[in-house]
Amino acid sequence: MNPIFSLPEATTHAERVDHIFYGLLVLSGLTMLVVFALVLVLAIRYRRGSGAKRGPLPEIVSREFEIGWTMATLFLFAFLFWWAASADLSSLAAPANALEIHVVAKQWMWKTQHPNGAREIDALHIPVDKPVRLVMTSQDVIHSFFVPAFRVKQDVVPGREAEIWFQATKTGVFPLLCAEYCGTDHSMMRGRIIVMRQEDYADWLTKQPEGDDLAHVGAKLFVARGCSGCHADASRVHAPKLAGLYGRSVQLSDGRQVKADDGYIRDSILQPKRDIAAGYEPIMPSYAGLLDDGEIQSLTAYIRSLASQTEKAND
Amino acid sequence: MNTHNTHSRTIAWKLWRRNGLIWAALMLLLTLTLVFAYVPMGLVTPAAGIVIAFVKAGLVILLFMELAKARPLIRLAAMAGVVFLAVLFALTLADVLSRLAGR
Amino acid sequence: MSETTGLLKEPWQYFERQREAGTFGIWVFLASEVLFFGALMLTYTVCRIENVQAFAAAGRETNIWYGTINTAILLTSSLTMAMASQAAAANEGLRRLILWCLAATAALGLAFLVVKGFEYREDIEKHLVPGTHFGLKQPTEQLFFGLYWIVTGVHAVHLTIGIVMVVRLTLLGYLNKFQLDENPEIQVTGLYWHLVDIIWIFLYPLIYLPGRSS
Amino acid sequence: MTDALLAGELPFPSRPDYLRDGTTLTSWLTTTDHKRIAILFAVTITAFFFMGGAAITAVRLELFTPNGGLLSSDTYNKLFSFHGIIMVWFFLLPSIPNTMGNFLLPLMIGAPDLAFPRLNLFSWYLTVAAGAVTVYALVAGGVDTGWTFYTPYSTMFSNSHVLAAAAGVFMVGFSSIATGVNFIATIHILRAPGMTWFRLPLFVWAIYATSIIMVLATPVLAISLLLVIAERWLGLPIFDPARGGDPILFQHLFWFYSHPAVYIMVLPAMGVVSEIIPCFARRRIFGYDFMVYAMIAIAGIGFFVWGHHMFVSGQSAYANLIFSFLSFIIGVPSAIKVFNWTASLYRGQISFNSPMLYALGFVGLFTTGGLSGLFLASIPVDVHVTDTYFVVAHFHYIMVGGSVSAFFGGLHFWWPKVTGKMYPESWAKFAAILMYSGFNMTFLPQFFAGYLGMPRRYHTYPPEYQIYNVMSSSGAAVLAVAYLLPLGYFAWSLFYGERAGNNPWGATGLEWTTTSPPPPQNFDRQPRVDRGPYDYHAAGQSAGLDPPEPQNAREVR
Repeated sequence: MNPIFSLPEATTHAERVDHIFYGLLVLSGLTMLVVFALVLVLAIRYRRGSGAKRGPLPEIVSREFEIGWTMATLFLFAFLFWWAASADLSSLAAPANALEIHVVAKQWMWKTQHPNGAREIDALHIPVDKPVRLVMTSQDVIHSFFVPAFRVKQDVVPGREAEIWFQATKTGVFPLLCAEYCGTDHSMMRGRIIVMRQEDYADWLTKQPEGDDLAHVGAKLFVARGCSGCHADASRVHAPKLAGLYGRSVQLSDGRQVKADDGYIRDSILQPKRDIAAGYEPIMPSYAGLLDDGEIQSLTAYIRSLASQTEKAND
Repeated sequence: MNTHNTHSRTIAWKLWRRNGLIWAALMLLLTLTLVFAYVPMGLVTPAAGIVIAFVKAGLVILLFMELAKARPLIRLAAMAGVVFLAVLFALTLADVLSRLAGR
Repeated sequence: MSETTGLLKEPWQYFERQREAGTFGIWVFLASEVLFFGALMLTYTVCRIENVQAFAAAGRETNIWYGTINTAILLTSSLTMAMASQAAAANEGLRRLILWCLAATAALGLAFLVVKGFEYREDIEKHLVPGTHFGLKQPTEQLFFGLYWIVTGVHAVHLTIGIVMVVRLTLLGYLNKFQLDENPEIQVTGLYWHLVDIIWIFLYPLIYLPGRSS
Repeated sequence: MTDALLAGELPFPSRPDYLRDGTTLTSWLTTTDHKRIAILFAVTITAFFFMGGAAITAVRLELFTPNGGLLSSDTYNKLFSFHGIIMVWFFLLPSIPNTMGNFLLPLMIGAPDLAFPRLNLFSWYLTVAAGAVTVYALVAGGVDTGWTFYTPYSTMFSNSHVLAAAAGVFMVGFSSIATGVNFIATIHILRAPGMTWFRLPLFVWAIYATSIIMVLATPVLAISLLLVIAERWLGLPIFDPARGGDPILFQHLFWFYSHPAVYIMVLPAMGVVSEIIPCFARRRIFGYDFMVYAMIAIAGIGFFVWGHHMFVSGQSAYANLIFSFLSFIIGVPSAIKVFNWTASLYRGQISFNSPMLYALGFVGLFTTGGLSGLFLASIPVDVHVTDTYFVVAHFHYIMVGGSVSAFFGGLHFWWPKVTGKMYPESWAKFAAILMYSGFNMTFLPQFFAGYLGMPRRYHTYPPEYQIYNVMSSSGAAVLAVAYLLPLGYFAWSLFYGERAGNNPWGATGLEWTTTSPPPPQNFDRQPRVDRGPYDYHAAGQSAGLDPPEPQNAREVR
């Protein structure tokens, strides 16, 4: 396999990272050059017994000189911080229309799931020139989703969701690696990201085995696990109705206001007594250990689909 | 001989009075902590418990451990631990709280 | 006034410098202990911030009377320890007072451990030990009791070390093998004891008071 | 540099020096003489250094080919973890503070011994006991969590000897705290008359700053490991995500210690270099007070920056920015020091003995390591290169290129004072150059492999990175030879080396005013200091040639 000497820049973010990287490289190269040259020249010129002029130190090489270069270094580093931080901040929030892919990291494999339910192991097909948002969680230890060509890396911590987004600019197959040590086969936990043209991606998606999409799986679970017993519209139990809940801000019993997003739904399922909705008794049992992360993602997708139905209903 | 032990007895009595007073203040603060714990004041209740704990700790450090009249070097050593502990708390909570807020 | 050459140790020439070094050294060590327990308190604080309800519910399960009595005991032991070290520093030949105060401190320390033992027994009976058959419903309440056992356990170990040091001083002083007046070891032991007390002063509101008001 | 008999200098005294003052084993194992304890530490860390080196030799052999085959992945994981744990806690942390610091601190400030001699011996026994526990962990089956013990892998999923390793490191932490307390008390209270704070040699300042970090940072490591032990052994859930725990909290506690720990490793090296360069350039250090403020600033700000290890760990964006800014700020004092070392060469009379070669090598490699630190402080670049071989190269440049080079430089510089024998100069120069080139051959390719995306701790790697690993592994072979050479000629010099005088290099500093090897109570006469450090030339001149006039020849104890 021929060695690689340069890394492709396959996302919009990659170019910005490389600009900063090369900027720093040039700056460090110059500084290294100056230090090495100085040490070399001074060492040779002022070697013991050489004829170079000694005598008293010139006046300028003194305290002001030292304060001068200290301040210069300080301002240079402050500029570098601003330059790097601005690049980081501008790429934080994922655009709204991003394609949402659920990733579950498990000891030594990556499981990815597309919105329509198509599942893949150690591979991810995505369309080019379209923002993609990954919602990732881990089922055991800390892993790290690392795609060198995209300049993207994010630790996947069990018990909470990690989010990253990127927009591929080049088609092709790029290696996916696990960057956080996770045990025996940490080095085998590798995969491929296949960036395809929009049309190829669309028909690839249709050719996938007809795993129903997340919302349908969620609907079945909603009944199978007994959520509908309390939360269905028809039920007489005094429990919060979920239609149109997703995205709304919820008033809690202890006065706090929380937006009903993925995290809120996830925590309400696993630790119901954590954020109790105002006006309701904390009677909901905890599902921790009964629902795995894939099922929670399906239930969340179902609850989100309830929101869109009411909008369709009333517009 | 007796001048010696009357003198030392007055010293002992002065010590008992001084430390006894501090002890009484500590006991009072303890009961105060207990009482405040049962008053529902939202976030203020745990905060009150901790603030009173700081006051009690201050009393013990400054008076029992006699940091108040110790050499500046000793005071520096005492402060060093607390300062870097504050740094640990501040920066870790900066992450934890902003992670919770940002959910 | 008593002669201090007996107390002089290698490599010192002057007793005053040796005492200065001893006090300064123990204060630097106490700074490291402050960070040691401070990191534990940070762990408690972060876990509590992330699981407010669970910590309130779990906090109610602890026995507040044992906690309060123990705090009172430890504060009193700080009083007797302070008396002993100040009496020794006063260099007034208050031998009996010093020995009585040291003995009282050791006794109060032991009393604290006994009360702690009763509390631990009661906790075990109430299945408050995190694990498979944990008493309370919510899994996150095991986090509170995980911290409870570690924090009180580590404090108890430090207290035991303190008791051993005080008992050693008392015995050596009582058997006259040891010059009590102006002896830096009493002050050093005293400073360590006060730190163990201060740690408990902070532990009391964190362990016994959450969730009492709601 | 023959050692001429200086005015007022007694001929070689008849009384025994510290090496010959009692030669039974028990006299060594129960000594409270700081010089003997320093030698005990030197022997201990040399053993650990070669143990850690053996572990990484096997790893480097494994990485010759992408799919290896020499080791199973479990063995590979255990070997790199063992390399990390042994090298960090049992070689680098004690290497300069506990050996050179122990030996030289009392000598440099004119004290008969450290403030708490028995505590000093206790910290050696603690290090040996902790080392035994950690080596037991390897022998019994090894620990495979890496030196970082990240949860929940270390607490719930690893089935290797995590408890024994964590207990070993927990114990060595307290030896570090004991040493720190000992040094701080000594520097404050046992300085010779006239030795004011700004007449202290920079090595003493470095040891002072290091001791502050040792005392204040190590307890937090003790707590993080105690929590891992409690969770794994007693089942008390602290970092278990299913029961409310927060694995990122462990990382906060661990890195709050581990970043200041890297300054514990590099600050003493800076102190050693600040002693060597003025001596061989025959010039006063440039900007002495700036160097002192820089060291104290590094020790202080070192506690604020640990979050840059966690930019991708799930830390909030807000905290990322704070830690990124503070990490840039701490780069400034290091930059000042490099400028000052370079400026100290200006208009000097530079001679290139082996200590000077190591010191100049340190300046070069530390600059590379420090500059690569800038990449890791800027968030977008760090997101790409963290947990790859770029980071491995960065910290090896500073720890091995910097700290170990300075350690060897100091070893050569003070060898005559410690043993009273001179080492063979030509062999030493060859070893220094070999180490410098072997080091660069090993770790420069790792920068490229890291940027191109090769993650660290990989047993097998994608074949396209093989070229860099082959270069690195062959460089490691050269480096191994360069480390073995000094062992050879130092042992040879103990028996056949020519006698060293009191001041073979003509250096300033109180340790050079006493005999070498020094008497058990360090000085025959109580030293009295009346001038600043590095007094190599008159105030006006830029460099002097003849050795300095010893400062305490006149004073009678």
